[in-house]
Amino acid sequence: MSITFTQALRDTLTAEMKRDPSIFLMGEDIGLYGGAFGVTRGLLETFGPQRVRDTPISEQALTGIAIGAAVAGQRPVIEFMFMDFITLAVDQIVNMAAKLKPIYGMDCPLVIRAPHGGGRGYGATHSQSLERLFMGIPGILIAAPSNAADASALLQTALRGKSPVLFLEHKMLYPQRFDDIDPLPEPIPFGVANVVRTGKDVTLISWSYMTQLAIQASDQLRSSGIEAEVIDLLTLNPLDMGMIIESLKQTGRVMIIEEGPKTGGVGAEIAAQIMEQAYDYLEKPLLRLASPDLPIPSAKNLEAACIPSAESIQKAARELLSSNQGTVISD
Amino acid sequence: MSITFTQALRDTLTAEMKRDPSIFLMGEDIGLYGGAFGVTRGLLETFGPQRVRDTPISEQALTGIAIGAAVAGQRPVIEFMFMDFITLAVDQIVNMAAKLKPIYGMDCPLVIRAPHGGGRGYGATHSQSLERLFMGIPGILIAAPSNAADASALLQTALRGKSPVLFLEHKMLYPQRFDDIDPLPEPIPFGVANVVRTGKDVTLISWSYMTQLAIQASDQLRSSGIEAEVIDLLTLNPLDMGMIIESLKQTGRVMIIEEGPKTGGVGAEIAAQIMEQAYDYLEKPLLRLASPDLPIPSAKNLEAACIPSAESIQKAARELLSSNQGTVISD
Amino acid sequence: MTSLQAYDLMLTIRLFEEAIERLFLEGRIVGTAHTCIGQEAVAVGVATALQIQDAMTSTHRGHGHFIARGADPRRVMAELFGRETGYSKGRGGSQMMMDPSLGFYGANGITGASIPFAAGLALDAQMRQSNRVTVCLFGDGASNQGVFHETLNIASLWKLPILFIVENNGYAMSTATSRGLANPSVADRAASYNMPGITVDGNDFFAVRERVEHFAEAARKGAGPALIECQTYRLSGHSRGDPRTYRTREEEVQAQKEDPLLRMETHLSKTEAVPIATLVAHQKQVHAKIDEVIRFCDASPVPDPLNYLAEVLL
Amino acid sequence: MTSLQAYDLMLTIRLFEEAIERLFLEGRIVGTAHTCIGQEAVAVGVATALQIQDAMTSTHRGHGHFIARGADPRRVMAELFGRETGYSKGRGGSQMMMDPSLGFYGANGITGASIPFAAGLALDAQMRQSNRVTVCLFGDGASNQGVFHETLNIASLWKLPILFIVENNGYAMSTATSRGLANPSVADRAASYNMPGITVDGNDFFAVRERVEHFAEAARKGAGPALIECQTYRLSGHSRGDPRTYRTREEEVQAQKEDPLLRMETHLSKTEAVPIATLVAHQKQVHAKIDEVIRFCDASPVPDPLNYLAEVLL
Ligand SMILES: Cc1ncc(C[n+]2csc(CCOP(=O)(O)OP(=O)(O)O)c2C)c(N)n1
Ligand SMILES: Cc1ncc(C[n+]2csc(CCOP(=O)(O)OP(=O)(O)O)c2C)c(N)n1
Ligand SMILES: [Mg+2]
Ligand SMILES: [Mg+2]
Repeated sequence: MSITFTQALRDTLTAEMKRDPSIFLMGEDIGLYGGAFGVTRGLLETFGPQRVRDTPISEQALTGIAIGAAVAGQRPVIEFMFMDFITLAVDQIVNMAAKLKPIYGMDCPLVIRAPHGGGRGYGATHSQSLERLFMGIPGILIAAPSNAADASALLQTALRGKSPVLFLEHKMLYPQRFDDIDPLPEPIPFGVANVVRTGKDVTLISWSYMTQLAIQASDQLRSSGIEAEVIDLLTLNPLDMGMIIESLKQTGRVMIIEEGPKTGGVGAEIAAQIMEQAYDYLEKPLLRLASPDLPIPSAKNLEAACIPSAESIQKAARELLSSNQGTVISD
Repeated sequence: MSITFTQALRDTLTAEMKRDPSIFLMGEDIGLYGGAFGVTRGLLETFGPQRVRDTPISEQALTGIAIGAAVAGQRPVIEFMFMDFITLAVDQIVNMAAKLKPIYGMDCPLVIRAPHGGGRGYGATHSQSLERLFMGIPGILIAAPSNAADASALLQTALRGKSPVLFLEHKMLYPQRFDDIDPLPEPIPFGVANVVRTGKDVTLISWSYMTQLAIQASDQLRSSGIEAEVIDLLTLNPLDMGMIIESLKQTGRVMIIEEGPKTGGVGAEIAAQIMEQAYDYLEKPLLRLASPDLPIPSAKNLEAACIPSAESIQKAARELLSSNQGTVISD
Repeated sequence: MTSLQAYDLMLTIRLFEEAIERLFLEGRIVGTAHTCIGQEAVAVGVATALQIQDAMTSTHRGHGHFIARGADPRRVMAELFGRETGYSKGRGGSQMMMDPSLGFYGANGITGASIPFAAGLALDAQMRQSNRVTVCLFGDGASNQGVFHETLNIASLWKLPILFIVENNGYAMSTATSRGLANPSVADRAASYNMPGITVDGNDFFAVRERVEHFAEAARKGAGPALIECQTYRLSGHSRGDPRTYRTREEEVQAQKEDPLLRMETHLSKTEAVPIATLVAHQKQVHAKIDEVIRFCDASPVPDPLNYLAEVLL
Repeated sequence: MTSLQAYDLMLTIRLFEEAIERLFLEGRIVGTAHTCIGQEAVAVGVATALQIQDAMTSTHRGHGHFIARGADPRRVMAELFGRETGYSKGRGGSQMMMDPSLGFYGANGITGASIPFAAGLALDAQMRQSNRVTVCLFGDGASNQGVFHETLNIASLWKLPILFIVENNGYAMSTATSRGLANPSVADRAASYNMPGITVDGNDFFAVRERVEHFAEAARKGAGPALIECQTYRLSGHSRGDPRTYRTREEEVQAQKEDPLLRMETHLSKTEAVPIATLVAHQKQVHAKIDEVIRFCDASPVPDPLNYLAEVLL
């Protein structure tokens, strides 16, 4: 079966909403309009306005309302039209959702859908990958699938858990078709990464759309005899450090590919943990390939110059393999 | 001369406001009340309500208003009563202030004062150290002084610059007295760290109040013959990696002390850069000592069990020095 | 609930809060707390207007709300003492307590942040078609937060069974309501959201209870939300150590005359002809209860940090 | 400004926006853009009511505002083309342009985020005691953001010289105003902030200009802010590719009849007795100008990424 990322999300929401009447959706223009990226198209017709709720443009309140409903036993799924707008709801997520369990002992089964990433020329406030904002906030799980099957499986897990989950959906993935996938795969536990390409020369670590590029780069590198293992993290919190270290033991070299700016990103945390836990296996300093420390510009050529590509990944991997010592990549 | 941290900030604001009529203050209860921590006490009398502006409890708007005024040529200084409330203004900081220069070419000379940190039993939403939220947002400078003199010098620099500056003020520092300091030291450039204790055995890296604890730990360690160098970062963006690496070349061991939760903190970025730039000098895996991945609880003993202390720093440093290889510290 | 029972509750809150001020001075509790001295009629008037299944959210100034809603004062105080027996096992402190079994959903220390949370509880109730009404308490200052605006609009659009109850106590910290709100009537703001907005004498227990009962009944029948402004006065400082230089002593003396407890006592003796001796007996009982509260706290164990650390979050 | 000049501006905006829709279809521009077809009378009415020193903030639907305020349409379009000659050198795109030398401070793509920014400009003007009034444009949807509430309250408290001008075009994306606002009158919200709130026919250039002039004059004299709701209609889709299934064709046809350009043409020929030939000549000129805009863009260089990367921020 061939299916788009969008369709996989929609099918999963549909099946889960049928299974569990406590699941409902909230967001801007998700009903009549079907969402800016069409993920919820048709769901209003299927489930009615009680369970597919258009909200005014009020990101802070809609997040807080969802948190309250979640504590009361519902399972809200909220959509930020673009992840950039989650900045408006940071208070509710950091100071309310993340504090409920440890302080009050309350579960908060909330799924926060966040279309992220560049590549479409939408400009500096519609292209960001802001998972970094929540990586340092204990209590917020983060899923970042790179393909339709994983998206479906992780979304199911999120919808059956007890914690707030930030669910990243990359805008470049939405229209992508994925072949031969199970229409509704089994849920998979958070914290288990996938080796999506095996290889002995270098480990490429990535998540969400960047994994697609890492796979492309790995396939291209293979033609020059370089075997790049690709680890798709699937979730960022929890992080599957075990799998990273296993791979690293084989390859001795690691490169983290992140779409956001390099400084202060998720890659920093991965790097730090590698340093702490697998220092002895590193043959070379690790390398973070990321966007430069700048906003994502809108002009196509400027945007392309900022965001990592299969080519820039390849190039960086080659440099990492050829260099004899510590090298600083200037993006 | 002996002076408290609070007084140093107040004197600096006073002197700078006298020097530059475009500097003005905005915040909740900063006028009549003098601010929750008393930093602006008396300034309303000196400068009047045009330049010392009480605002309603509207963090998002007050930040946005300050940004607009800054772009128009004023130099606003805003106070968040507690840094925890900056979560309400993340949108304005991330999507407006940080984008002005690279996208529009506009300067935004805004100083954001943020009382942070625990130790006073104020609980999970009044004790956080949230500099991590902005470490990954290019365009926001971050200052985090550990003593009165540096606070004054850095605040002056911030007030003469062109960029938005997040200015951390630790609540435990406010009442501390600092002796023999210049009442109004010269401004110092951002991005230059200080070696506040020299030592050859291990490098302790920290900022804000944690530096005080690192110094205490270093002094205590010295009595057992361990020489711990202490680097006080002063600013987190820019980061003085040069000084860190210089030190590391001597000591070969490094420990980063951070008050916030370990995962996704500023320490991760420092660790990653050390890995990238100074891998060859590390004799041991670096160690991050931080709070556990939990909110800061209010009970005195629980809070103390979470936040690093001089004792826990000492202990971790000893472990780092004695261990033979990669060790994972479970806080 | 009889008037005398309401009086007991109000007095319990008053003495509880006064004990807190004393305990801070004595250094027996640390951290921070905001007492609601002078606002007891709102807490008790609102709470006693509710039904058992109803929900309440609160504020940083929330001990009174919680006690009025049925909390064990010993466990509220134990939370301030940082003891294992506290409602949040010492993790939350004064501003962070919750007990859903009492329909009490607390606050979180961020002014205004509980407003959408309360609407979420109301949405849940509406979706379940339960009979629950949620009351959302907050201050005049909180009504300047953007999330107030966003939430009231949505609550009205969705006709949620919720009452937004403002305790207008004249101040947000040092900021007089007239310095914080361009139009100092919070109730006036209801018009923007097409919901009823009324004011009530917040020092009059009976008036508060009657108005809340009325709008709760309407909300239960599907009329949607209302905004109720309870006009009261914070007789205490904002939090400990507040020098209250932002208001005059005359103003405070004037406000003392409207003390809701005095008014309740007057009502009891004048209107209900309760003998003074009965009032005194009740006062003694409540005093003894507060003494017991403090003994309970002293005797309670401190939490074991390892239990907390064991919860390290994924 | 003469009516005919205003007409030229409105027509420039109309043809500019139509060109954008075409260019998207042809794949000659990418990314996103929101056109203001049907709302030209607001843009031009507001802009022509201002004085040279005044300031304007805008929205994601801002090309019209910017052009009305005096932008070079070639450089606006070049920004959509992603060219070096664009107002933001191709970095900003449709939603992110600014030119303070024209008193135009743009938007940033976050609905509502420019509202406090505008108040900051007004605060600056007030502190300088300059003669500047700031107009802050935003949509009906944006008025549901919390920051709207916060900002209007502060602006009124501080009597800032600012006009909050809502373009109520009936929709926020697919959400009809009556589905987004519990009380669908945005102007009614002014009462919460103790400022005048009025509505005006936003398709009537003269009415818009007159009302804005009036309140700008008052603000200049220290009367403080006002909220002006311009009632208009977005004839185009929300952004490219909008199927507009959320409204009926009849409604759109009805709205076409109120097209502000038609009304302006009628006014010119009926009331001002401008000959048809003159109108046609003007139309030709504007068409030629838009052709030139596109030629300019085609001929403009793309930005050199190295220039951008060289700005890597501390
Ligand atoms: C977001 C946020 N801003 C500021 C504060 C600090 N603060 C705590 S209570 C308070 C005043 C609240 O006023 P009001 O809502 O009227 O309640 P009251 O204290 O009068 O009961 C302030 C400013 C806070 N806790 N949260
Ligand atoms: C914070 C935020 N939320 C959502 C969006 C997506 N969005 C862009 S325009 C728009 C509708 C805005 O409606 P309105 O303010 O009425 O302006 P109009 O589009 O009608 O001109 C939405 C939802 C956004 N850009 N920013
Ligand atoms: Mg108050
Ligand atoms: Mg609109």
